[in-house]
Amino acid sequence: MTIAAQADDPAGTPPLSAEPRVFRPNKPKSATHLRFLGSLALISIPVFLFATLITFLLGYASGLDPAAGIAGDAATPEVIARIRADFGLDRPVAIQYLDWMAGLVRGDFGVSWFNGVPVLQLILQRLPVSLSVAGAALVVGIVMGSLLGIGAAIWRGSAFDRAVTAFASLAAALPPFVVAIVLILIFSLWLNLLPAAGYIPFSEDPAGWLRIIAIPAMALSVDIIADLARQLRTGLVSALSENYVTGAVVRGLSPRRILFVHVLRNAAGPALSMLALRVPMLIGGAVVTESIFTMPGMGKMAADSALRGDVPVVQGTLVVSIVIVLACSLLINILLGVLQPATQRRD
Amino acid sequence: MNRPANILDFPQRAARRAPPSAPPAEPALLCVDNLSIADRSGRMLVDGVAFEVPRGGTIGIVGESGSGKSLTCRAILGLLPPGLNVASGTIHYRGVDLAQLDRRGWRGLRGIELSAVFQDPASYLNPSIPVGKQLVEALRATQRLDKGAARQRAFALLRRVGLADAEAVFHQYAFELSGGMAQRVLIAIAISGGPRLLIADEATTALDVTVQAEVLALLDELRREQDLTLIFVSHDLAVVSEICEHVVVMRDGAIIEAGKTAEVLKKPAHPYTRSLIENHRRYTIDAIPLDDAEIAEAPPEPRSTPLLSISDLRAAYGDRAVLDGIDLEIDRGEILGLIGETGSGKTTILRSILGLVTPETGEIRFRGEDILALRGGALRAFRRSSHIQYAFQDPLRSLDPDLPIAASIGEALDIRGGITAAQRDDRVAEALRAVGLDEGLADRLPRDLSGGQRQRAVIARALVLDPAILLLDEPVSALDAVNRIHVLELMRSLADDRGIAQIFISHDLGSIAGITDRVAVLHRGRIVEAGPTEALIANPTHPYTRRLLASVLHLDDGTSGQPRHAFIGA
Amino acid sequence: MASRLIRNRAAFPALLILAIIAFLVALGPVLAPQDPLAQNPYELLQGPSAQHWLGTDAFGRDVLSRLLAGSTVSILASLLSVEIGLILGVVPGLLSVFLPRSFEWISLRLIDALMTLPFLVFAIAMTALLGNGLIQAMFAVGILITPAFYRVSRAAALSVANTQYIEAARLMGASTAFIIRRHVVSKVLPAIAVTTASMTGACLSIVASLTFLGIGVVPPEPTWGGLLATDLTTLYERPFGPLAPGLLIVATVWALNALADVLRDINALPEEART
Amino acid sequence: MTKPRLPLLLGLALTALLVLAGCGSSDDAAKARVRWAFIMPTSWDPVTSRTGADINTISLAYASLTRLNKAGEVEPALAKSWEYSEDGRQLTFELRENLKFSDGSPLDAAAVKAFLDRGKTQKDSFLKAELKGIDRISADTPTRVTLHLAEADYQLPYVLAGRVGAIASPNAARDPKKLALWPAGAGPFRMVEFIPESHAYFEKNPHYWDAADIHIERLELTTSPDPSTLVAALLSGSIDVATRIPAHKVKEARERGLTVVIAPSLNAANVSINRNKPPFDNPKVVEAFRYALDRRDFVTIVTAGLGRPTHQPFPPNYFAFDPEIEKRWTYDPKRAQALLREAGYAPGQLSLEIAANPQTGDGGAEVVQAQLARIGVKATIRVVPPGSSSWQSEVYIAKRPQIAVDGTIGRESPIQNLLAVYGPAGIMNLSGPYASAGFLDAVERVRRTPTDDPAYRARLHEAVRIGVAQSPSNYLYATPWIIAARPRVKHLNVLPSQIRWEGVRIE
Repeated sequence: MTIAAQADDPAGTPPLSAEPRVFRPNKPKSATHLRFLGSLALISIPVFLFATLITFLLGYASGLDPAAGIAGDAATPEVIARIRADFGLDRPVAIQYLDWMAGLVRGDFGVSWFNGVPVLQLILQRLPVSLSVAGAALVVGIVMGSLLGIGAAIWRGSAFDRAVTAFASLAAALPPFVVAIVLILIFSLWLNLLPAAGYIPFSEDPAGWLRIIAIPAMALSVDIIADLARQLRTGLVSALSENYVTGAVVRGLSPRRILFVHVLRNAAGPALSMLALRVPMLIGGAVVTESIFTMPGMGKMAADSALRGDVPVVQGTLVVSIVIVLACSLLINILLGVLQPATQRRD
Repeated sequence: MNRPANILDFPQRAARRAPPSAPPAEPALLCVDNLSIADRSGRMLVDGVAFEVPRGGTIGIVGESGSGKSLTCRAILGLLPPGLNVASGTIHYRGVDLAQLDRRGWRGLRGIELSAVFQDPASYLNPSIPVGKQLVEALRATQRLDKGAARQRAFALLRRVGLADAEAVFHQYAFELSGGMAQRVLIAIAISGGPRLLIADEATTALDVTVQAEVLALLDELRREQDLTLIFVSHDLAVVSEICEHVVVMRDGAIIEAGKTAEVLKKPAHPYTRSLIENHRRYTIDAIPLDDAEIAEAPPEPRSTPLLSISDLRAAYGDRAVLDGIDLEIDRGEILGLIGETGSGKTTILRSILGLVTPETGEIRFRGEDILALRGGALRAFRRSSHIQYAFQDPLRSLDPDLPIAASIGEALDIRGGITAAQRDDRVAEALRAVGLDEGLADRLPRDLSGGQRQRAVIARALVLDPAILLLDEPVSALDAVNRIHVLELMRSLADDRGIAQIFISHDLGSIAGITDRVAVLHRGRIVEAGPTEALIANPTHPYTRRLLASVLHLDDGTSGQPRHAFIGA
Repeated sequence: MASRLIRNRAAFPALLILAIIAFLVALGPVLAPQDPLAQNPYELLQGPSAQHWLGTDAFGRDVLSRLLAGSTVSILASLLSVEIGLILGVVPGLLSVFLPRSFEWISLRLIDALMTLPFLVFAIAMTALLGNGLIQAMFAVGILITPAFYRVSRAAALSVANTQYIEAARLMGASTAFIIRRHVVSKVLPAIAVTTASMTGACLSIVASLTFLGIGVVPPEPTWGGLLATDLTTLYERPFGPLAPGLLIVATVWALNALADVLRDINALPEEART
Repeated sequence: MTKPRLPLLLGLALTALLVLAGCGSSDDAAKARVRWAFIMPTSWDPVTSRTGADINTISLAYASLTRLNKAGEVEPALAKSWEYSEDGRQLTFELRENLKFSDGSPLDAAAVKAFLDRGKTQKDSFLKAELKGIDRISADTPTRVTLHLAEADYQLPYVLAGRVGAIASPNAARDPKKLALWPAGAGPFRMVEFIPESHAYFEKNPHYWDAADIHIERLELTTSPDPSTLVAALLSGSIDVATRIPAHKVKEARERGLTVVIAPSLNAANVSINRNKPPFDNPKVVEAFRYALDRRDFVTIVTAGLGRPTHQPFPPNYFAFDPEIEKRWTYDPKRAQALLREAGYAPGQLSLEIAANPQTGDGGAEVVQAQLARIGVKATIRVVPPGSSSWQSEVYIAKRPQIAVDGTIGRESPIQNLLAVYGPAGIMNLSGPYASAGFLDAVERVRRTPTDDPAYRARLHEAVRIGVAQSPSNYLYATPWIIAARPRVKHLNVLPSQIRWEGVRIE
């Protein structure tokens, strides 16, 4: 499934025949980087606040509370009211929100309504599983995606190019669970090469860990490979038609150097920003693979807790994934800044 | 039909072997013989072109856009865009036929033997890598130099092309350089490999007049100093005449005339060449009969309350002052020329009048009423009454590409509303007629019109509500010779017949000199000189005006290729 | 626009598939040979036969009838989400360019926030916490694809907002509403058509995933995603079971994406070649 | 090696790693390890465990006072022996010597007393109903404990073989919340790792009284994989034993070389009906539902022919099963429709919402829905979300649904089971607290009859007959234990009441 944004915000063309840029004294390099990072960090704070507000309101709107579960068979209205008061659910929404946010900052995500375990502990138990699968999927996705993308751009119009484009559009059409199950049939049932369920922590048995996350990582990476290949191909094709490529050819630079030093860096821009959009889907998509492979991941816990109406756990997992997504997009923006310093300076 | 030639031309098919070496090297460094270039459908874009370039010589290729002059150069460099290929003919360079070379054949030629600089220089530098690094990269690609030596060589080259502060420029990115500076960097890169042949394809077209002169001087000097053979391509005869001994005139893919520049200018054989020379001469300075007597007694008209008066206008862009105290006036039926280089602030004056820029101090009065203070509703009402209208420089970008021109022209009427569709169409037809456009063009899309027609449509849009003042921003600089004259005559008739005052800004003194009544010369936000056009051109008082006049190139038929003034460092 | 689409050679396969799907959506339930809900304990998990072209499921129900009956719900559910995304995304996207800076800043940050949410997890959370029905699932997916519509309409509006013909209109005293109506809408529609096509495909795939996880499922209502999910659990008995629903989903999503690509190419063509 | 080759190299390295890892031999053989896919208990504290199925997981960490054998008779466990007083109102247990809990504290008579007292008094205890008959418990000597009963109750030795007798360390019980997350018992295994709703790992407990018969070093309990990948998980070694696999998977499992054990269980599936909610407050509707459901269809569709119809909460192979009840109601849709019309519902007028449990439902709800449609009753299915305690709080505690498809996994004592399904505080009695007086008397009469008394079985059958008649719920079919395991797991120990691990070997 691809929700890649079709068009990024192209910086608006400069206003009516404004005075062209007169030569400005050169600012020290580090100052620009810091200013750029500062502005990025500044933006992610309100984004974090909005995202967590949405998460909180979702929990609040559900109107669920732990009373039924805890009250047991003595579930009389008074008992339920007392339990709601214990959890502070009778306070006005604003105070509940502030209290919840204060908790977030302190790392206290509240307690699961079903088994009383602190939410943060539950999440930390399962975070390594989700991160290892998502991480492996990202690595496989990036490596295979760029290989296919570059190949398709270099041999544009060839059979390889057509094959890559066909694969990309087909992969985008496959729901993730179909991909996962097909991979299981191939690698687990037919070839009997890799296990089809469960999880072995890296610390316990690295080889076993790699074998067990192999299929889920492949299943999750299919979307990334498809999108990255397509994005990189279009980026490279348009970059190859730029004037500075002609300039480089005229200077006698070798084609390989032109491609990897000059063109790839500019073509990688849209591909990288697409990757940033992929991260939330990677963590979200993990729900499917985690439930198919019965891996104790964060995604599956969030989904099951949501179904059980265990609001604090759901909110906790959403907040943690929001933090991960923001960290990733910050990282990718920094990488973009390094690859294309010009964009920073121009803004 | 072979696969589209990919610029990088990665070897995935058997490479074409270079043919056995041609007959012994002839005296000419480059010999193009019966060269034809065809597109996929076989249409000949360049047909049977042949010319020779003697070692150390300079040859200019002149022609309109679409004459095939750039394609010929691209063929010489082996850079034909995908879809075009050399149908027949040979390009011999020191015994090697460049037309048949494969990728491996080109190794050791580009950057070392042949090199080139192009129009729009900044786009030929990688936007994400500092320009200095790209110069070092070019140096190390063509010669065995370690990093340190290459850096020193790079600084030397940058200084040699006139970039005094080489250390600063080294670390800058392409978009941070002005056009002139970027071209100098490209020239430094081009000569870094010590090439024998340098091709300049419209290298100075996008530059300001003064910067253009400096770059031409630089090229000429480097040519003599490094024993370079130069091919200079341009649509501007004056520029070519300035720097090239020989000239070749191309039209519709063929050479219609060739020879020594001086002779061709004196006795053009082909009628097309003759019209080229004629058009160029007509509206440069020579076009105005210099009769001192007549200027002296031009009586100053009596000054009633001026239609529009600007007093002590100051504006800044961030921390940089753009306008530093402007005082101007304009009366009914008068055309005021505003001339100055890019960055001199002339556009900011127009934008202040239109309320698009809020100046720091100063007053702008229209018929005595201060329009600077207008805001929100009042500003919108003033604009709806369309006393002052604006004709944009680039008609293609200022007309909605998806709307027929009738809709754009009638837009002001639709905004004000209150009239029937029939009345609206009449007013649009009348406006079209006023600018000399056939009413049948009304439902055409902008892209289906010629440059001149589009420019007239923009002016028609401004006229539809009978403005008092028309502001024109570089209305003719993008037009070819023929249309340029028509538009200038139209402007003159609007002033004389309908009394529409016009402020006409341009960086091209030629077109201003032709039709304006008074002219003001702007330099770095200050009016250095103003007055009746003829008088000012006849004897400019301010040194900057004098330098501006001098830099307008004359079609000089006397001396051959001598640079008019010594090369001035930036 | 439409004429160009039909004549365009590349769009033909996509349009053919979409025509078939539209036919199924309209007449699917009527065409079903048998009652999709009728169970027959004596014909469990049968392979394709004369009577049951696509065989029977674990309850002995005719799979072909369930597939046809499920067409309407499956596609309309995705269209509902796209509609929600369209309404919530396009208008704010446009306004973010023309309204004062504060609206732009807030709407951008809100959209960024929506984009940081882990996709499926949030859809599940929203569906489950607000009453685990198909409508809730559609609403959740709709909200999650709003950013895609917002970014596209904002990008289209931005590319127009700074042009000279907009400034010319302003100089003639045009109001923002006039400018949007006359110049912006015509430019934004093609871009939105592209996003609508690809988003419908994406929603169909997401709904299938949600149904697989048992979310937003209202048994025994057959949907393509639901059929695919249950067929996958009886893969051994009916190895070709998931082929039919899987093929339908993949073909529809592929066709929609291909349509989106063609629409995008038509848009991106330089003006001259657009005829 | 120039830079551009980097992505190529990275790709190759990754695939090489995968292949290398692929053929790494798993170290199962070295340690006798078994991975068991089942469900997580609602609580690791026997006192707060809320569902019958928990006995299977609770008895990993805890040992009970007594134990049932394959025939369902009581055997000694923690208690070496036990005896009733003459009037049957005192039951004395003789414990084995120096038994220890996993947290080191001794398991002696005082510990047993503390556990049973806690079961009677703790606020959220679920053992109150079973322990109500015991007035007080006395720890006479370190190894002898006596239960003083209000009236004679010969069912107790059976009851104390289940969760009621799974003694938990009083020392650990000081913090019940922590105990609910980390067991402290004297069972065959000790827990070493637990992630809620995911997995629990155990190591063999050397101090278990029957440790000699435990041949498994490490037991890893996980939630069961998605049905679509269950067999694949078994074949690929991710799990060794899968309990309650879907019936229609048996053919596939056998053909793929897995051992499939089909053993008698105490399981019986039913349609629980709530007479406190319309339309079931009308007896005519209740009676109509007696004839509305064709049990044969359930056997073929849901249990793929492995199960057998039953009208009572016991499977046919169990001694408490009374054949007379089967003859009372036969499938008669016309009569059902007539009764409905008498109750005032013309066809299509009555609509219901069926609560279905995704984990154990196996599609039963959809069969009920289809069959009700045949008699003009429109039914929608609401799937209650999965998870170990959402079904309990909504159906067992809140008793919210009108009608629910459920099933009892059985109890150690038939009376305990009857009370669980028909008793006033029975968790599966959707019409709770309703229970007819006649039924309660019959139950007490059985309780007071020694199990070896010839009249015991007749009185038991009579109690079952009354129970079935007075409850609106209808029992439909009994499914045996269906367990799939990898061939290397030998001698699976599957009792009707629960799964145990004594005697199980790994090759």
